[in-house]
Amino acid sequence: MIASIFDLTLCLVILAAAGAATLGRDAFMAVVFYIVYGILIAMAWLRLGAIDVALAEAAIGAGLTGVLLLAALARVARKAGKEPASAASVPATTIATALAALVITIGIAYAFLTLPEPQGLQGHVAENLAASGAENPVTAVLLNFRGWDTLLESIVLLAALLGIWTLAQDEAWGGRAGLRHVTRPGSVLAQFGRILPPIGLLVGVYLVWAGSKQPGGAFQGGTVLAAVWIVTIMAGLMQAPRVADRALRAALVIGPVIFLALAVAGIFAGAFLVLPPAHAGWLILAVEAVLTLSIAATLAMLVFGPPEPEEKR
Amino acid sequence: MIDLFTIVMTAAGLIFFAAGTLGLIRFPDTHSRLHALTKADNLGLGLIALGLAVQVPGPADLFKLILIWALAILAAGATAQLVARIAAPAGLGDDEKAQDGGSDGQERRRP
Amino acid sequence: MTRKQGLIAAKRAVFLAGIWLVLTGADPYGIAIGLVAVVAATGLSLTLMPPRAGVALWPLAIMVPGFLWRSLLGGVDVARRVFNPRLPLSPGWKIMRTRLPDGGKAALGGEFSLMPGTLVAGSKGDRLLIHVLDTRQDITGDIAREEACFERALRDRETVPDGKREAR
Amino acid sequence: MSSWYLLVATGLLLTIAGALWRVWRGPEQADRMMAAQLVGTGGVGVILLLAAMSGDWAMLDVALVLALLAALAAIAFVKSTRGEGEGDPEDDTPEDRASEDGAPR
Repeated sequence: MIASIFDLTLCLVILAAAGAATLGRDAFMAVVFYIVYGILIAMAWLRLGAIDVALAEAAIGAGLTGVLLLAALARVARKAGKEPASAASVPATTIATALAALVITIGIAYAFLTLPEPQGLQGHVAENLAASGAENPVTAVLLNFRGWDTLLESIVLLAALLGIWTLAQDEAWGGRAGLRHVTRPGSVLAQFGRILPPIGLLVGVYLVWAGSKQPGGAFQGGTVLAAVWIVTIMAGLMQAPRVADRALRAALVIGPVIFLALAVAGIFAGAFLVLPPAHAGWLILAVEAVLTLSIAATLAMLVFGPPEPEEKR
Repeated sequence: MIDLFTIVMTAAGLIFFAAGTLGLIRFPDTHSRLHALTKADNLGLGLIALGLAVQVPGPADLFKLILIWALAILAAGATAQLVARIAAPAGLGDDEKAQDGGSDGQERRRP
Repeated sequence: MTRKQGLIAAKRAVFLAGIWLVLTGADPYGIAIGLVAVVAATGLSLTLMPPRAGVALWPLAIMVPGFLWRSLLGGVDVARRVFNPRLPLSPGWKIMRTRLPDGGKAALGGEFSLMPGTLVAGSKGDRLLIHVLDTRQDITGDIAREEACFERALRDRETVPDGKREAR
Repeated sequence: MSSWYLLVATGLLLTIAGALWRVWRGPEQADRMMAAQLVGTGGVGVILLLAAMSGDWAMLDVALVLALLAALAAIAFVKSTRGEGEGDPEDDTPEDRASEDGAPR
């Protein structure tokens, strides 16, 4: 009874935040609602028993995406010289959008209602967990049973970064990513940036370590590490790397490259992306480690944005 | 007995959260609202954590609760100052004379 | 690295190792990776905050009960005002000088933002900008007392050379 | 006990709903942002209660991440209000600025 009341309240608050984020006229307000939405969705995942997803949502949705959107908003305002005007609503566009949304909703509803009762894969995963090299079923699925998804996801992140880098002006190419942050050395911001990152680093490594037997993993840990790096740069204590920096580029690609190499090596053991069960344990750990590095670097670079021309810094 | 402690503490925590939200809605200006939020909410979180501290299975989770609260306090102490600053009137505190400060009103040297 | 700096680094490493043990529940399988993580975190800490000044721990530790008590009072004070239908507020600003160094100023500001009736909006030079819920409240004594506590904790910073600005 | 935990968590959700009103209303950007801070703190509280209710204390890690990153959005926000998004809110005079190439790498 009380559980239903809680779930119902949570759903209503989520709907309110989502509605406000999409209907609000003010772009800043929409971003704030989106951050709030991420926090609420993390609670919803917990209610569904998906702690791994809740961790990812708390780190990415409530933490990193907010920074990304606020930075994007400031960038748009800087380029346009003012708060971005909300697009003038043309009746035809509005009607077309609404119609398209309606069609998609009906399609999803139809698909949902006509689906056969799902059997679920938990049984299969549990049966084969011993052979996967991981104790956390989610990690087993992500890095062994469905390694494809994870491999492609890490490549998608890289592709997104390349997309952002193409926005750089020619004369800025190769320079430091994003704006140069400065702070007064003794300010609250600088002090905060000195104290939090060491603790955040430990939490990030802990989440990766925990991923092999309990909720956690490369994505969650990598996101926390990215956030730590972003804090030190926003606090003016470090500079963002140059996009032409070799060490940076190595960090960006090492995860996908090692993962791919392992997948190809699997051909000799049987098939593409098949981990030999005898070595799956430490191989997964190694892939997790390099993936964490690449994910952290890529996410942080996504937030910093394309390199800016010198005179702007 | 342990459960009673938990119930009392979490209820008190909820009351302070409610006070924080009510302050956020009722208080007339940005800075007063920031007062309500910073103090009431972190106290509320602390009381809830205290109430649950007697329910955890082992010392590791107890320390983790403390760590969570400490991080929340650290974040609150920093963000309250930062948000208060950007909302503060420009030029506040620019004149050299401190208005109310110092036990003796004299210029103090930094050690 | 002088002996003193080594001591500061060691203190931080112990602190961070403690956090690692809390996170992992002192799991023996986490010790190896924990060593690497703690060394990395200590290195990061030393880069971000060079070991120029030590912080005495016991004066900070004895501040904790007082801090908890007054942050309770701070919450009660807000609740009292909020639940009062007449909303008793007369907000305003007070500017206070402090002789604390930068780190102490930020910590004092954070602490006072959780204390009854005060909210610090950072500092300008040696002046703390304090927003008060009630301008009749006298905060001079509170500030002086907490300032003295922080000074005791930071006292041994004079023993290490300290530039006017952070040397970068 | 689990009913009690959910009851308190539901209460926290209602205080979060109140904060949503302030996000919508503003009027200052600072008002919206600090209301989001309230949702973050309240969210940590709800997660602690959910962990106690389900007995699955691994959920504490979610609260830990949320508390750790709570300040991130607020920092990005205060930075975006000064200068071109790179400055310090306490940085009022040019001579306060860090000189030359800034920080060590």
